[in-house]
Amino acid sequence: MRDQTAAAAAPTPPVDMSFWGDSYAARFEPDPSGERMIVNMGPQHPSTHGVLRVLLELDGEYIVRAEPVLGYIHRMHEWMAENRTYAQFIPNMGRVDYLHALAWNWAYVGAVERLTGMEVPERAEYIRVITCELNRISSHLLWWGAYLLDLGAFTPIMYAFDDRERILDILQMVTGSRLTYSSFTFGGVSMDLPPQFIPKTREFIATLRSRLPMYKDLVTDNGILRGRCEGIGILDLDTARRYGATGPCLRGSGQAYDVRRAEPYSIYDRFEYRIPTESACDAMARYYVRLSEIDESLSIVEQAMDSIPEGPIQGKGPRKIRPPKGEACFAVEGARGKIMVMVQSDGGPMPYRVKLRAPGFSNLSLFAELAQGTLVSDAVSILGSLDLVIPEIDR
Amino acid sequence: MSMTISLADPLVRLVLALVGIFAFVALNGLVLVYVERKVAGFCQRRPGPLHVGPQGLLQPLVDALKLVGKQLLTPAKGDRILFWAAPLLAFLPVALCFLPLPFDASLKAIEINLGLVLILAFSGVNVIALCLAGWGSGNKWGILGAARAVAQSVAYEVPLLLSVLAVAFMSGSLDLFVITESQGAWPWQWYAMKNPLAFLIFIICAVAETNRAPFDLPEAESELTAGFHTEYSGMGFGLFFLAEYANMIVVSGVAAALFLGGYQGPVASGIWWFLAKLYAVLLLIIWLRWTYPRVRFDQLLNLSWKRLTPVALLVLAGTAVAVRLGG
Amino acid sequence: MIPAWISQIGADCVVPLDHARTGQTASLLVDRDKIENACQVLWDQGYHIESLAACDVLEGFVVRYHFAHWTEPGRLTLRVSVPRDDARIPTVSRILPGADWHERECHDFHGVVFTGHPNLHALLLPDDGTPPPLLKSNKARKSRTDVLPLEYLVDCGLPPETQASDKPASGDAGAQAKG
Amino acid sequence: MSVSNSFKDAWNYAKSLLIGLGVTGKNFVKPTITVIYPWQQVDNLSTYRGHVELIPKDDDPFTPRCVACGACADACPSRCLSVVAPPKTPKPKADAPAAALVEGRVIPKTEKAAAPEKSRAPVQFFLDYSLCSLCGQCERVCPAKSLRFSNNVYLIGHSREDFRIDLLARMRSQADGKSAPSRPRTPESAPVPETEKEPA
Repeated sequence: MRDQTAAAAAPTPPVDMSFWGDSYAARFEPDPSGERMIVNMGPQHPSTHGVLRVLLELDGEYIVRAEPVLGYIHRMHEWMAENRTYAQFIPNMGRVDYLHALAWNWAYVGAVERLTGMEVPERAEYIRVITCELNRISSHLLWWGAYLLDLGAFTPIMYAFDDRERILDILQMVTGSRLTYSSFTFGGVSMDLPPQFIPKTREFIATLRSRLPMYKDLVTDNGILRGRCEGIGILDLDTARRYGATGPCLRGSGQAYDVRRAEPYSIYDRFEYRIPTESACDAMARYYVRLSEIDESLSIVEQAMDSIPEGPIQGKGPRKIRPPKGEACFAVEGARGKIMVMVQSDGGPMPYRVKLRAPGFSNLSLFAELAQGTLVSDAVSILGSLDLVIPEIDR
Repeated sequence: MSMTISLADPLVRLVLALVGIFAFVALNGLVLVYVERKVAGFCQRRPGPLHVGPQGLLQPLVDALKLVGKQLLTPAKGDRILFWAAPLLAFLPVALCFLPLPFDASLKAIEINLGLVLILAFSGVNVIALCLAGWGSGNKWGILGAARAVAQSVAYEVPLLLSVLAVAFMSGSLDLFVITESQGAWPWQWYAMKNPLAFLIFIICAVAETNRAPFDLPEAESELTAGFHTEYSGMGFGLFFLAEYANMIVVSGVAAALFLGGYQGPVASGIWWFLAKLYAVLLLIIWLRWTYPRVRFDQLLNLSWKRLTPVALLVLAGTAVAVRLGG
Repeated sequence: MIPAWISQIGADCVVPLDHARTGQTASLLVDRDKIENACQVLWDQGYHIESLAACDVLEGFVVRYHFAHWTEPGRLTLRVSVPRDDARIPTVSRILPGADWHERECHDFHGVVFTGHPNLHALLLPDDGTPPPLLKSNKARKSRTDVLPLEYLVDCGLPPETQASDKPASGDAGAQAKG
Repeated sequence: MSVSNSFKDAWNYAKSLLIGLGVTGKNFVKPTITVIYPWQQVDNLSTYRGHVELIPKDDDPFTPRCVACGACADACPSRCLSVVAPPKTPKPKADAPAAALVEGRVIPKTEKAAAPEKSRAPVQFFLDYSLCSLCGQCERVCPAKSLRFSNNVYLIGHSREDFRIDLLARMRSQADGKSAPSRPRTPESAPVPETEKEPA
């Protein structure tokens, strides 16, 4: 907490902190009859991925009201963008959402390319598609393991990490790092595919395809899991649109909205792939959507590897980027939904304003409405089904 | 005045039995921690504890020392007396449940022909301990955990009793030794084969009674941060841990005695048969833990009241008719 | 390709933008009193709010509402320009609850007050009155014309404001406007 | 709902549970796949990009290609590189005295006094790895292509100063053979459980 004395006149009236811990709890106004219990789920709670705190008002085990409290891992990336040159901000992109870092790299780099009108060579586009889709699979695998861990099963996360390690090894070949990638550059990619990349990736695709039935036997068909996910967190299309939810959460409610199709970018129009959707609107539907997305991404990677051309991986462009005045938005389909970066330039070496639109931000904002009247264990199941990455929400 | 210590004197037998039981429980506590972590490891394709001692054998010992070494904290808001009574209350009664267990024909700790009733009575005490722990730690999550523990235990006592009664009908007595003797040496003579439904219900209720695997709701880490033992650290937590394992051993022992023919085995029946069956049931319970997610709380109660209890009643009625007709 | 119903929003100026260069299909300058009506019209047409980005310029704050549609391609941007000393915009969180958090975040970062907002308290920053971090220093602040896409200026005929309301006309602002 | 399909549901429920047990059972008997560090090493270290290091000249492994221009230090977002250029030598003026004393050798005036070949290699080149985010900007902007990513995975330190790496010293130690220890000494005593290597 910032030092009290140094802060300017506090706009919010001083609140009696002693009893209620802090102002969020105080403003949560407990029910006067005293029947209900105010509980803090988080920020050190095992099942809120990262540091999310949810204020719950419980009547027994049923949630009467829920209010997520954010900001525990807020780093002010947007301010950092304004104080760094365009190229120096790329590493921040890997730290915004470390589960699908390449999508964020792509969004930022794409926005600047769109602003400056830079061309990206063919081979670089193919490398971007391959690595971004592999990164999406690794993000879905980690979501799958963590979701099961929230529901109490300890084994699936180990199987998921076994497969995910193979992806990280493959991505390390072409980016050099495992989690926070910064290998996309303006106008291309920084490293080319090493010779053993494609055989290793084909081998990986074969092993993952052979293991997916095991996931299905162990978890998807499991009766206990069905009980924990079916009929939980019903998100109808109207609510989804009111909150601006995107990604698997939206596709679980029947709307096939995917930025790769709705706002085509790069070379995604050259591949045939299905946008998996379910119509049950509950946590199980979102679960199915993500698992079938793994299949789709595998087929995209295969198609991309079949038709990858030779050629340069870095377009020609000035070493120091000075985009013309104006602003540009670039949207990318991340594992959690639509990632949009808006870059505004005043012609100088540093951006004037950068806006990072995180899918988790909108997806989490509908949690309060979804969790109304459910059990605490259902709230955990709903949070898990939204696939949240808190650093991306807090930015 | 000379104290002649003869084995016939029941008090001496009781004291010796209790000392033996505590040693057995403590030893088994360590062994089970090791077995559970190894089974968990191999289920997840990893080697489990490996570095402490040869193949990780000293790991449970080191864990126990760590637990003993930790500072015993008492939460300010909690109730000090209840907070520290709970672990003791959880661990001590379990020893009494071991007394009537038929380890071997000759190893009779106490002369009691209501062994089954004693075990079921004392296994109910465990829930009071969980309740005290939850309430005593003054932690909101602890209270939620305690409430769940009480509801779960009450819900699963009923089908447990019914399935055990079915066995009592078939053997005509509540004395575990008599029940074991009434089963034959060969597997098809065991009550598990004669009354499989009762065995299935018993196993489900046993797992639920000891708060294990799919039914570990009172200390659900991912929902209630740690349920009733959120505030416990060091030996407080250690005692709960040991009590859970002791309860598992009792329940597996009862399952072995009632349904799997106790110490009777096709070749040379003796204590090793009983221990083998006990560990078989234990391994099953451990195996369940590393496979299934956690059941939701209302599903847990519905399972007991709406499905297990009616089926248990039917099984009981069926057994009664079968015993009556069977003559 | 501006859709026909766009006129219902009553925007001061509607500018088609080249999606390949700016990622937006149209940009509308909307007066702050008409923002609620605009969001209602967009909601009826099936749009959802994507994000809300404010920007600190000489003339005050330019707040951009990005809207996208599930089936219709392209992105619409509503721009609301408010002076710095009277940075108040009516909230749209009743029509679009998704905007609730966006507005709170904008209040955190820029200090723009959204009147009628149910819970306008700090969202990401600590709740002890931390000064808005994204405010530019007087030296770094640029005029609105420096940061808007060129075609936007031409169509909307926005005169470069040489005398910023609260900043003495400094040399570089003038030079920047001509540059 | 009718009794028959409630039985069918119960049966499917139980069957799915049994299949689940089967899966963990099958995995229970399969060999473990973890790499037991430090007795075994993971096999993907060759492609790992550790902290940057200096590339020596082709002909002389003891001097880096770097010309101490400082481009990398400016490009670095977290300012973790500090480069100290050699002191500027005054340009020899045309009307130098008849004989110029160069390294103890007297050059007659007619022979043009060749500017003393002062190597432009940096005197100091430090990398504060505790600040580095491995973004690769320095490697990209270096005009002399003198930086590359090292393979130094096993990097340990007890304090922040341990991560202030002197790249010149590292390059010289690599040059004369005793390369930085990038493989830990494998203790032979510990037993290695039989983990049959899967075709990972």
